[in-house]
Amino acid sequence: MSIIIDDSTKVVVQGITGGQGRFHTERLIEYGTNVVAGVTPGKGGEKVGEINVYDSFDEIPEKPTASIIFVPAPFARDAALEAIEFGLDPVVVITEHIPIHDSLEIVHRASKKNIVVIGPNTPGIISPGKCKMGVMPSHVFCPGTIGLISRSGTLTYEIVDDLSKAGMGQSTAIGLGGDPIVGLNFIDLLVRFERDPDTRGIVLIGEIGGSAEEEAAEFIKGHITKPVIAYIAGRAAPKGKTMGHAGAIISRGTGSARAKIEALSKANVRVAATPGEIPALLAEELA
Amino acid sequence: MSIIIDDSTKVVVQGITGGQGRFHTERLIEYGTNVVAGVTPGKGGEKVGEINVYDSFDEIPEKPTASIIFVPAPFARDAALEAIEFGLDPVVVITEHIPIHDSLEIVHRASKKNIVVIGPNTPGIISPGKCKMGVMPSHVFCPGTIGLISRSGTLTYEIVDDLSKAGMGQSTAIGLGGDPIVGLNFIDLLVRFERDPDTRGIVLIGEIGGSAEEEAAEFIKGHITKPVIAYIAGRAAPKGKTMGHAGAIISRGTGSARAKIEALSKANVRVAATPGEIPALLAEELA
Amino acid sequence: MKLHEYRAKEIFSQFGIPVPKSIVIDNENEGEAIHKELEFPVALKAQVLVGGRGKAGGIRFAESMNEARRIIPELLGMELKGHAVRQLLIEEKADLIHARELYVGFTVNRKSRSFTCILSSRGGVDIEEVARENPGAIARFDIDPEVGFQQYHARKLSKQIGLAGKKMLKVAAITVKLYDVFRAYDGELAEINPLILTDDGNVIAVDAVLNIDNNALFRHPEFSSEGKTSEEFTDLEKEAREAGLAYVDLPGDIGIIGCGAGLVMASLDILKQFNGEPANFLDVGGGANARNMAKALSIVLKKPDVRSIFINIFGGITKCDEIARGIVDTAPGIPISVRMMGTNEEEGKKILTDNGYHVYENMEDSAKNAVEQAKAYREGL
Amino acid sequence: MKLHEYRAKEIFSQFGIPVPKSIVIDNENEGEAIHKELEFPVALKAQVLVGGRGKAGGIRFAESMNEARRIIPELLGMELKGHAVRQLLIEEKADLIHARELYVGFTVNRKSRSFTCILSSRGGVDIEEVARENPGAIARFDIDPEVGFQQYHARKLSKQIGLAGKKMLKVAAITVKLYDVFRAYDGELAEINPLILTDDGNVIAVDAVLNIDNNALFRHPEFSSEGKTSEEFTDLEKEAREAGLAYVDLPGDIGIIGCGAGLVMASLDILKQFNGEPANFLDVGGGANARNMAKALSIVLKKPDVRSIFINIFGGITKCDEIARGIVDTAPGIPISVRMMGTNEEEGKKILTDNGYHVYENMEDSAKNAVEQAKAYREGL
Repeated sequence: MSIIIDDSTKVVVQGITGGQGRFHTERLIEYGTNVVAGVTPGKGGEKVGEINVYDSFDEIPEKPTASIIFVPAPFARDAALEAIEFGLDPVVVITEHIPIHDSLEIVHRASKKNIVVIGPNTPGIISPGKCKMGVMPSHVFCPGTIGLISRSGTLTYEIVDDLSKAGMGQSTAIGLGGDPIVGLNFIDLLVRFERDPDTRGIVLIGEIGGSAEEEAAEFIKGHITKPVIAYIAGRAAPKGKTMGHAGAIISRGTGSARAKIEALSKANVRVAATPGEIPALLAEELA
Repeated sequence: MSIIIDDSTKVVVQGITGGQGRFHTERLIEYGTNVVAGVTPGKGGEKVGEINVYDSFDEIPEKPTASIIFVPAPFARDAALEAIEFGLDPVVVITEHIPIHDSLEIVHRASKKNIVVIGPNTPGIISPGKCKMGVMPSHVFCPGTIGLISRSGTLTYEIVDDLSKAGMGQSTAIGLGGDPIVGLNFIDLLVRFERDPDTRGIVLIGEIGGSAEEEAAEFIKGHITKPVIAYIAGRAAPKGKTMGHAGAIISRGTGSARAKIEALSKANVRVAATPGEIPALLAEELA
Repeated sequence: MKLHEYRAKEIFSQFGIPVPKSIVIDNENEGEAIHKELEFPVALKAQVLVGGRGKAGGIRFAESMNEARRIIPELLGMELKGHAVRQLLIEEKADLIHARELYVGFTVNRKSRSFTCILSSRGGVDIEEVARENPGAIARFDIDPEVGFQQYHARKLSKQIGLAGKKMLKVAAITVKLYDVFRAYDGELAEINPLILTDDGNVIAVDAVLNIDNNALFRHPEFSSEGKTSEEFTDLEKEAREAGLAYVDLPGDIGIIGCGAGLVMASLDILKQFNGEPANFLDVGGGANARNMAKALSIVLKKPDVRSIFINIFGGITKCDEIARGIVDTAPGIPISVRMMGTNEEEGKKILTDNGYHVYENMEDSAKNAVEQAKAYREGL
Repeated sequence: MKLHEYRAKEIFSQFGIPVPKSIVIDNENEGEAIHKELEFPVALKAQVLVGGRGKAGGIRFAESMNEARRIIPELLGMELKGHAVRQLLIEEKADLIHARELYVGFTVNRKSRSFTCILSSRGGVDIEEVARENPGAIARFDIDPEVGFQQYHARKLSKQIGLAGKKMLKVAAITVKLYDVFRAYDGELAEINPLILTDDGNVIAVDAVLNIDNNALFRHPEFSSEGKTSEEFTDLEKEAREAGLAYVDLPGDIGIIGCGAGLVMASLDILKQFNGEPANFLDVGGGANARNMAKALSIVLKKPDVRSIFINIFGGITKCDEIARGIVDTAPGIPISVRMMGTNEEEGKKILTDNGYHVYENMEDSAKNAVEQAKAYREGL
């Protein structure tokens, strides 16, 4: 099993005719993701590879169940709201640089309709061997029993590569997104991994900014029985500076790596000092 | 019995410190309405007669269940939204001249929370002998078994006076409000009167503008078993002119009295030619 | 209140809706600016707030300055359906040969209790006519206030009326901008008819309608002074509005005054039943005092051909004695037929009978009497 | 981006928030306008985008023109926390004796995923300090986007911080106006601290903060040119932003370049573990090519005290050979420690080793090497 997406997921690519959309659609299909259509308003009737492009969802003959969005930031809000109104679930928003007032609206509408939004500014989600809705390099992932939740992209690939090489495949790996406001938090996914019978252990990759890791720590205490290993990036980051991700900023007294590591440690979560330590720590816990 | 309000209704008066609010609060209390408090932001701590004035609902010691609003038009939207968020039901909006974009917001929020809004621009609602939430002259009403739904004020008093004199008291009488957008339509109330065991007959007082009467006619066919007598004001009204009520206008080919009378007649509703005919027609139907 | 086309276009343009290049003039001399500002051919459009302006001769075209010079004085000062033309909007004429004419509008939908967007592939004609004769050419959408009106809604409508590709996107974008105008200005109606869509995908709003909710003028102080005196009303209607009375001019000879819109409408209806012709609708409102009543009478009496007046009062908040005093103070000088009931009925009746007026308790009788009095008066002339 | 106080106040004022009467000057001569425009006493405020401006001497007061003449040249050109003062806002000084100082602010709440309104009865000091030391003085409210932020919400908050009557209404009204600014300008933060509330119920925004979401600048073209070059950034940060690179200046001597924010943060952390001091954070982003890499190197190399560079690439979309080419093309001239894995790893390694660079597969080793090289370089000097 896996969470959120699996081999029954039918994907529509929004913004399929752009450079990113084209490139990654090819990668998704290569991986075996069931891409049923693309949508780019005004380009209905075109094709991207074998995939038909439509102006809007209701014209697609084979109804999609989920959407991945590559639409440029100024138009991403509209694209996401359309997907949400159409009932697609999950909606994976790859787009970076979406205004925060727009993200709030997207996240709010989705929560009203009980729809999962991943991102914005996420590498996406992958259930290895079943379905990929994201931009991650597929070859580092392999099927297995580790659930991975991360606020980062490349750092996740790095860690997944180590895990895979250590023989620890993944049930599902999810990038929450690097923005301050994203659709899912750690807790939403901890719950799902806890319930998923095929997930045996969980890796949580946090970073500075916000308090999602502290909230996760608090939640883990009472609700998560499976082993969790964490890593927090940004111990060396200064205050008040945005570290690449819009959400990675220590501001107004919250968001330091130290506070997150302390909170997790208090919840008996082992926190790796370097990404490279994670496989060994996880192996110990799973042993 | 009665509909919407009865002797268990606890009323708060919003805008109690204004001229209209003061005057009608006194009338309500005279009538026996259980007015538990008044609200005027910024005037908390004052008194109007025996009634304490508060800045907002949560300060009121005896929780009200319903609100009547006399707040001036520019502030009425805020007052109504506050009442709706607080869960008061019904919210009776006496205020005239509320912008239509505001009314739409009020009506929409109320429907999301399943709250009854009566008005705007309504004389209100009265369940004779039990509770009055309105500005109607009380003395013309008397308890009985006729349900009355009207888009008009004074014309209603006229008709009620005739009914009362003819020995036909009222279970509940409601003014929908003279604006184009109001909280209730005829159908909402026909359903309630149909269900109310103590209502034997229904009087429907329509006027030009919109198509609420036509929709009511369509509904009556399949759903209403109790006798309905209708009167439609505005046969002599020209097109495109607002006849006193903002909603009383024949525009874009809809809203003529003739169309309404035809629709009602087709639904086997007897339509009185003059207000004075109503009691006799109703008596025939009830006989 | 209805805005003049040129003002609506100013607003549309501020919101990013393309409109033709134009000037506004209110005298012949200003017309010379066409030279500098515009390219021929130009359209010369009378700025009056009446429908069917084109058919009535209020829109003309000029190929040259000479032609414009001839047309301008013909239009300025002409009467269109009773309204004097005081201003002209002169604008570059859109090329209609390589273009389609569409309709885009937003209105308040009483039935669905929402704002409704209407698009039509048949612009340049009355939308109600299209709705009757070619309903398939129309796409409608009721806006959910929680979701708002988004580009994807507009695109769907744009596609429904047969557009595709960039044209579909362009019309959708303009439609959303019109919605922004509609919301920002408390619109009762915002309309572009026609919206010109050229073969190369450009759009231009050739006409512009924006009706602002009078009740919302407190939010739009720039218009508040005009709200009551807009030229869409007759002089008497304006005077009544300024006095806070609901008044509508009608073509008959029997004046009508009552309290409460429904009751006054019913009074008109009954009068008609007795073959009387109402000269007006006048609602003095609830709680009117002697002064309001006197003002109401004075307005009704301003029409020289009013032969009698039917006054119908059901006193709730309104006090009958106040109404009676207002009548007596005015001493109308033509026959008055009063029906009066309710609060302070006895005092009111006394004041009137003491001054020689008869008072009815039944509105049918009073209406009948007003009709007879008017007839008698007419015949006596 | 952070707006200067005077620009934030211009916007606040347009939305109906009262601000002190003021002038803005950027040279001494313009100061003479105080005479004509303002009444003494005045406040003279350095327009720099740093916190704690008052404590750092950036705000002065003058009782007379002579005093102002003395202060202006002292302020203009001074350095405040590394930022040169180029403009002064001179405004009439509010009377604080007969007034209270409040705090009103709106911010994006990551935890509740909503906008949050904060009011405090303790204005004029840092709100985080109040939150720590006197949480009872603060009222907070998370806004439900469906309901919006209404007057009644603001009244409740206003009451919670101890206001009543007209003062409660006045502060509520200003709070709603600040929300309108916050929404209209895609605010990350909108703040009035202090909001002066006088005994007779008037309010004045004595300070004004408005931070606009950089990602929303396409909706606010009037600021878009400044978004990348705002003085809140160092010169190198500005240069990197213009090149589309995420760069942060740090005080150390080892340059860091990586792809992906998380990986670069981890690289900094590992470097620190080995007692290295990062000179910067630089994320070249996913899919960087040789040119992006060369640009990144050139920025890092601009700092004269950089002793070595740690490059950490995990190639997903990014191709290792492109990165390698960027390094070789630049030929940095100081020690480079490269760790490289993933897409086109072999080609990349070959290019680097052919040019005499060593390539690590493990980031710990590479970081350690960078620290050692920097140390050796320092000691060699």
